Amino acid sequence: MASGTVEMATGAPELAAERAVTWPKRTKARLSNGLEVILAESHSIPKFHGELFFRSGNAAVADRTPGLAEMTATLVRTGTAKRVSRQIEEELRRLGADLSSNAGADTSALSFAGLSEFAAPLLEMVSEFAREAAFPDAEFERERRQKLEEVKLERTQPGFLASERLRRVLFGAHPYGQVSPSEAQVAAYKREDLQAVYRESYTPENALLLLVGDFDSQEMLKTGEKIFGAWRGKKPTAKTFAAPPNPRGRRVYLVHVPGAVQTQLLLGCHAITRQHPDWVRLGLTNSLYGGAFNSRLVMNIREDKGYTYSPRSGVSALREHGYFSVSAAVRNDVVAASLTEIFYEMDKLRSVPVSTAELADAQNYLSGVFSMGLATQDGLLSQLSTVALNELPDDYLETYRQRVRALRPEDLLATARKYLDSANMQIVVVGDRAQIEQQAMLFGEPEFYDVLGARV
Amino acid sequence: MASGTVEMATGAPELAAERAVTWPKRTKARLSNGLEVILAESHSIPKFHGELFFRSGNAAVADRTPGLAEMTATLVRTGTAKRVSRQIEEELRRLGADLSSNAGADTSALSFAGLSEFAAPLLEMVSEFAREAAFPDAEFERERRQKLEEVKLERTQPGFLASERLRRVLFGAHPYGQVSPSEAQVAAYKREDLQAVYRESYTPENALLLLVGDFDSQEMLKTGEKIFGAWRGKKPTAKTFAAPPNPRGRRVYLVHVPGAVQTQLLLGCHAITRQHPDWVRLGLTNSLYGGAFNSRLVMNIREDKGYTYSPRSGVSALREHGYFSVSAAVRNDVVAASLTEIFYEMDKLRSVPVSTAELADAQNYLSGVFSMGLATQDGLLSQLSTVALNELPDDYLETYRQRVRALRPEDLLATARKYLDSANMQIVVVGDRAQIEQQAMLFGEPEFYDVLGARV
Amino acid sequence: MKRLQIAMESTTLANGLKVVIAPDSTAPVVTVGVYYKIGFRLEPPGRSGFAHLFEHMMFQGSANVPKMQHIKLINSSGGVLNGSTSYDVTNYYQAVPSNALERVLWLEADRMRALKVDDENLKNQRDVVKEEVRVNVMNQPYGGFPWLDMPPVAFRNWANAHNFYGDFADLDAADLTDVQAFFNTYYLPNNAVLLVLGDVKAAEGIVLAGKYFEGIPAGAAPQFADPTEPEQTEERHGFVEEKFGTLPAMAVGYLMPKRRTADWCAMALLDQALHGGRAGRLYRDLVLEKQIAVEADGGIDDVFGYNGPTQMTTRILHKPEFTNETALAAFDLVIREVLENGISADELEQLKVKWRSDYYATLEGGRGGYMPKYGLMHLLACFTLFDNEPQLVNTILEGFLNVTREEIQAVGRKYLRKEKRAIVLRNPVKAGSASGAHAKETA
Amino acid sequence: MKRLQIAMESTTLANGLKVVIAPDSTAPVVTVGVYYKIGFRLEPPGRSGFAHLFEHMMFQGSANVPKMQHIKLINSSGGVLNGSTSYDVTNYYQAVPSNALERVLWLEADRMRALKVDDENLKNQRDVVKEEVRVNVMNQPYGGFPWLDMPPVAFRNWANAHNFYGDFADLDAADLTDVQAFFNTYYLPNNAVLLVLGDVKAAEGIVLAGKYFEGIPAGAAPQFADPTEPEQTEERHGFVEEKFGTLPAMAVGYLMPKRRTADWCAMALLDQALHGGRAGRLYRDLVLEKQIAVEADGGIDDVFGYNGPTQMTTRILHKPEFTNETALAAFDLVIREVLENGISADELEQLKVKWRSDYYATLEGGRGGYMPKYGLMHLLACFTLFDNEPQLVNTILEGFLNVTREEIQAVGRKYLRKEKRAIVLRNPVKAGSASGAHAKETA
Repeated sequence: MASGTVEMATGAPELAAERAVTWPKRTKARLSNGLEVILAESHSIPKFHGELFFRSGNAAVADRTPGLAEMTATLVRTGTAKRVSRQIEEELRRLGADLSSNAGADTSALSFAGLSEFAAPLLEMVSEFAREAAFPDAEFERERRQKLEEVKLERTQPGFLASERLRRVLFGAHPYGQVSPSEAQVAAYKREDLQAVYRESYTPENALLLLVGDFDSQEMLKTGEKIFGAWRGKKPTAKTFAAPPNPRGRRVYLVHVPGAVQTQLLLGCHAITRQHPDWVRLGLTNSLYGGAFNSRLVMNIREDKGYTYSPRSGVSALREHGYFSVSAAVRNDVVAASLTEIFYEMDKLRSVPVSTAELADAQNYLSGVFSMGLATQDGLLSQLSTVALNELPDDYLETYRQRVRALRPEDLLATARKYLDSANMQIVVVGDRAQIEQQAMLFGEPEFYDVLGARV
Repeated sequence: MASGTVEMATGAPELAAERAVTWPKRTKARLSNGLEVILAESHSIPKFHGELFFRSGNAAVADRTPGLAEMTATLVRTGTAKRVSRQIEEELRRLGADLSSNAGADTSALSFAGLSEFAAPLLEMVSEFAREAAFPDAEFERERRQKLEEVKLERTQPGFLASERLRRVLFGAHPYGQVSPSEAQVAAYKREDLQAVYRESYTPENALLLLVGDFDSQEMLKTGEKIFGAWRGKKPTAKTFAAPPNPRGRRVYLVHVPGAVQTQLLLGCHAITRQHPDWVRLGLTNSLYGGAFNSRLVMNIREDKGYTYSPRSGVSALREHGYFSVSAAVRNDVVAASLTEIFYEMDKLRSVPVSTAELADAQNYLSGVFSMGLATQDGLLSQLSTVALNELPDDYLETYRQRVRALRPEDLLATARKYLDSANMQIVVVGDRAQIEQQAMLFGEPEFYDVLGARV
Repeated sequence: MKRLQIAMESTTLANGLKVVIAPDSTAPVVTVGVYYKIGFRLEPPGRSGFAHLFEHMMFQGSANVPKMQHIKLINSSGGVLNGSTSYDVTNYYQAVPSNALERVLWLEADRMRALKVDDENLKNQRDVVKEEVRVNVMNQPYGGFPWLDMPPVAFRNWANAHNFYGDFADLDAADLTDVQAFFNTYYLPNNAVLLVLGDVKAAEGIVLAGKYFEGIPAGAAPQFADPTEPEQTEERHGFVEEKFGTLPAMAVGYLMPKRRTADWCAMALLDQALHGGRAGRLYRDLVLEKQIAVEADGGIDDVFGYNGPTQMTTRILHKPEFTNETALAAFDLVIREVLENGISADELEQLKVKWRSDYYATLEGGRGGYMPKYGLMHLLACFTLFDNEPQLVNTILEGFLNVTREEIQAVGRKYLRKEKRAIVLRNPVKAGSASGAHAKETA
Repeated sequence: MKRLQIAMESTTLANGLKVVIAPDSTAPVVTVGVYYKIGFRLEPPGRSGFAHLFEHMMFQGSANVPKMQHIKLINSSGGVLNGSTSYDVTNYYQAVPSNALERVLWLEADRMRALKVDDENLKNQRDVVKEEVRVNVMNQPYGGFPWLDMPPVAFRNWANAHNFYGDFADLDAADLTDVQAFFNTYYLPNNAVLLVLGDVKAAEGIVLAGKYFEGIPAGAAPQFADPTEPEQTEERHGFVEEKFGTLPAMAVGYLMPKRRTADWCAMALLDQALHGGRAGRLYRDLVLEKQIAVEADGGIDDVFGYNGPTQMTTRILHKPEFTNETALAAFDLVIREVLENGISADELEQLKVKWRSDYYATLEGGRGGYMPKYGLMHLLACFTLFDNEPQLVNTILEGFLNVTREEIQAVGRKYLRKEKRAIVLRNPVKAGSASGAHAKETA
């Protein structure tokens, strides 16, 4: 039995008065072609960061095949009507730019950063990728083969295997249920399918351009209109999907990795989207539970017991659904011990109101790290994109700290009871079956899978 | 987070060498009429203690009505062919004797103690109760009315309401499922039914006489033969019962006591009988969990958190079945908190092998208190009756300590996993519904009952 | 008639600590107790329940024994332990395999020398005590009846009349200063007795007592408040609401003679005549014969161990179809019968045999068999603290066995008088009436 | 061309602690770092992994800050923190709202003054570090490749060649004596630099640094072991088994010139020509054009922050249908092309623009945006500890922007030679072959 006392530091200086946090003004505009643009100035370095989002990702085209939007995004920067791949890459370097293109479940995006002095030519290139991608045959073929190797490789990573399984368990046949295509699915990709996705999704009405950096917003808005203004295209029709399963009761899903010298734990249950009114309180609850270094779970299974290096909990919000999850890579012989503590900390948050002191600490933490988004261009870009993509209120950034600080212990108790759904957590365990099966079975009826994702 | 360190006492003397524990020789005999007799000498005081057991209790006659054996036992000392009630009570006092008669689920018993100098006349009286009880009409009627008041009164005791509910949940329609008759059942008791029970059960072939105290065993055996030898009677036919339910998953049974200022928790699951080979290891596991003052549960929810005065766990062994249970009377606002800790300590014992130091402490405890049975006549009687009634090996007392000490951490881990069945614990909660319902529901689907035992 | 003779040796250390060793090698078990001459009768005014709360604190840590370690060291030696608070003494005791004797002595000496507790321990045990009160009193039918309900009705001196478990407000008000002051005042070697019983040699016990305890400094002899009651001149009445139970309940308490006065032995036997189980007159009359009552029991609480105003108390739960008045009238008839006719020679003989038999049982066990020699320990402790004469344990029986019928009738007439008694009714709450049960006197 | 100029002030306290303040009030956030000039290159022989394990211990308690409290005090101030160990320095850093500045300085000073850790902490963090190694190396495909696999093949001096994460046996052997000795030797104010960046006034930062740190006594200047390597005269080879991954992997490392030598800037740009993303020659050739490899990356690790023998290392995962020899031949062709033909003026111009752009990004952020000014902190720290010239952060860019095509070709010819390189192959375990992966050199 641990005694209930915690030693406190003696003599630590109190905090000084807080400096006000002032988020920069945002300039929001809609170009003549329907393209939504949001700009914010940040002059810390002579650079700028931007993203061109399309509000369609892999989910929107999952009825064709998984990962299609991602493959489309991969190809977009490999050739345009004006340039071949090598020219593109050299030109980007010439502008001091970084650019990547990818797609998640709900969006596709071109992300870029470069020197302010070359803002216009970089935006020209972004526009070229968005409007004139050529999908060269050879590039498609190479990227398809490359992808084949990647989907093989990811099956050797415990973290991938765990999240693949959890997503399947939580979302079943819903597009969110498959995080990555199979080899066979990749092998069957067709260039024409990518082009179709490109035509449908990469349109100004479906897009959002975010720019943050060392520029004058009004000038930049003019540049944007000049570069993107003539682009045309409709919003694609929205898809709807059947509701995902909501598994009841704890179950264990053991993914057998022969010879694993550690076990990856990943537990999860359904939660909420970013738009849900409970989002902030769930965020605070999560940061108390396992979302911060100083959180209970980390202090327990890392600092107190040394079971793991990297325990963590989080709330993952997709556009239509969200889920709460807990992860830790633990020593093989403490799988059961770790799960016990993971559930205990959950149950305790559901049972005992947090003290006002602990609550204040967590509120400080959450509002402090939130405001750190101010300090860098890409931090700010990330905050702005969260607000814009999730259609959060305009004053979201400005009011966030206040909303965090308004929460009371009873709010957190109610939130933990609602979302840290201890009795219905789905438990994914990735490791060497012989070493961990007995332990894992203590927490629920087990199902077994191989690294290919097949039930065995 | 409590830090993991426990402060230790500094300077406490080590234990000296153990003195050998020598259990007294037992004299076992079977009288000519089949009565089994076990004698042990103990000369600490000029008294003796005895029990006359019958291997039939309420369960054996539960098909007639609940509590019938208990009512029979109550009547047995109220009148015989030779004496009326007042004579009996005065005669017992004249012999310096205490005597009680009662019946549990599996046995009926006359328990007695008195001065050695009056051993023979006390045994004569015991024999008279066993052979010549008269069941006087007026006595029957008074005891029936008395019992009616008792069964009403017990429904005002949280502890009774909790155990009544748990037994029903664990044993259903099996005779073990009803711990006490209803008012209507008591009202319907008939004198003839008691007499029938008496005729069937109170026979020498069904009986066991245990005597411990300040006497000479050979002399006492002769006295016994003289007093009991002429008694005749067959063993009753054994009954069999359908297997009880084995409820899966946690469920909550809330017994609503309006105005209760505290909540009685009682959790349980099926376990084993005394004859089961796992008995000793389960006993040790239990003493680590919540069966000793120094146990984890007591240190946690009493000494560390102050939720309760009297937390306790135990293994209850009936003849055909056994169950493990955990109880605590807790503050209304820490019902959920207490259940969280109760399950946590259970899960931890199921997940993490105990340290050898903690194991050694628990082994010392269990073998130490076991041997304390040597120090008093009634302690010794209780040990002997456990061995005899459960038909344990003759060397059970002598080998017990050694079997306790042979256990290893892995034995306890396996035992906890097998019997501290966290995921299938049935949770009885007795208290004021409005104050505790939300908390209780966190631990399972609830059913609600009133103090009469009716589902509401 | 076989008579039990307890071997013992006793001494007083230089610091005033009395020591009693009672060797008996029947089993390899030793019982160790420390009694302090302070009980809840004399806890500080405004601190009802403090003596008992303090008893809990004695397990919360001392100079070399952090919280939880006393319990751990005893349990892990194969032993059991507890403590209890009564009117005039507080005790701490453990029964262990005899190879742990020195460890136990060290533990008891460590906490006699110095407590080491903090606010968190105090808050924690305050919470534990509140749950103890709830489980034993507030959430139980007839909880605390009559031992908590009777004193405020029967007595006028706060020492005797207050709530011994403690009002929650008083418990909350107790702070570490109170704890330390109480310890400094009463927890002194010169206000205590150490008892070692069982598997120990007498000489060895004395030596070990010296080894572990003689370094503890004596303190100023405690000044005890005067618990004397003003003369009672009228029957006193109190009413308490019963929140859970459905039967009307009644308690009748008569003031007892002082302990070890001439009347004391006779009252003890008279108590047995009245309350001695199913053969006792009250049970026989009220339960078995008239069938008014469902329960009728009680008597003198801790007849050897009280040291201030005390009652012989009868507790009756009767059937709802009878009024309190009817039940009381039946009770009064039983008392009147004794006062008018005394008891027969035969009844007295029975009582004496039973008294002797019970006395032996007390010496051997007590506390349900898990704590061997608890009864002997208690008697030796009280005879030492109150009488400075532990040998009384071997001689005191005589006084009871010599009581005559006449003496019994005489003490009955002297003590069982209405103006020397108090009556508390605890009737079930009627539907619709307000709850909130507190003993109050009305006359 | 807009140029970024970092404002800063620096000083050295009487105890030898260097202090650099870089004010910038863009956001109300301040980043505080302490760098100690000791990395895993110079950890004690027989204690592989100790520098990193020690880094963990610095969070386990100091004189006034019990275990867990450093983390708690930073998080509850609204800040984040971490520490890291590299070849030649170990750093501790936190970014907090600027109202927590004094608290952070107090915390850093407290642990610079005195550690207060115990065996339990050490055991605990040893367990945590083992899980760190498992999650990052032992249970990951290509875990630790090539940064842990290359040194034992490439180097001969234990300082450069050992397992920096630590053999588990060495971790287990480390005890509190080692911890204290390491602390006493290297964790001295005169072997460290304190950096405060962001929302602080320069003068205020200097004053606060003095307030919290000047009382910490200096120690004897640490004696650093000599990490010099004997002259490498032949290509070196190593083989490691890959337990999980399915692709053959290869790493090629070339010995680098010393930092801040004439060749250094040119090598850095040549590194970018080879490894600079999708435009880099190796990726373009091996992945995009020949399509032999699935991954081809690498380069000079921490080009501003190394202080001993270091390589430029290429990491290649190639398709199983190609042999290691084929992959290596393709690699060699890319190298030969540069050595033979140099790079074009246009390519050099691209490289310089990109270098400048990257440098600005480094100054602003680093560590994924959750730790503002990490990059600036790191540069200032290295320029202070190795060069005693923090202002280099504003001038060092010039050297890179002045590199010529000729210099690039020349350093290529000088350093990218087979006898100055080491190659490690990490091929998937064949079915039936024994497991147990350790880097061993065969030639």
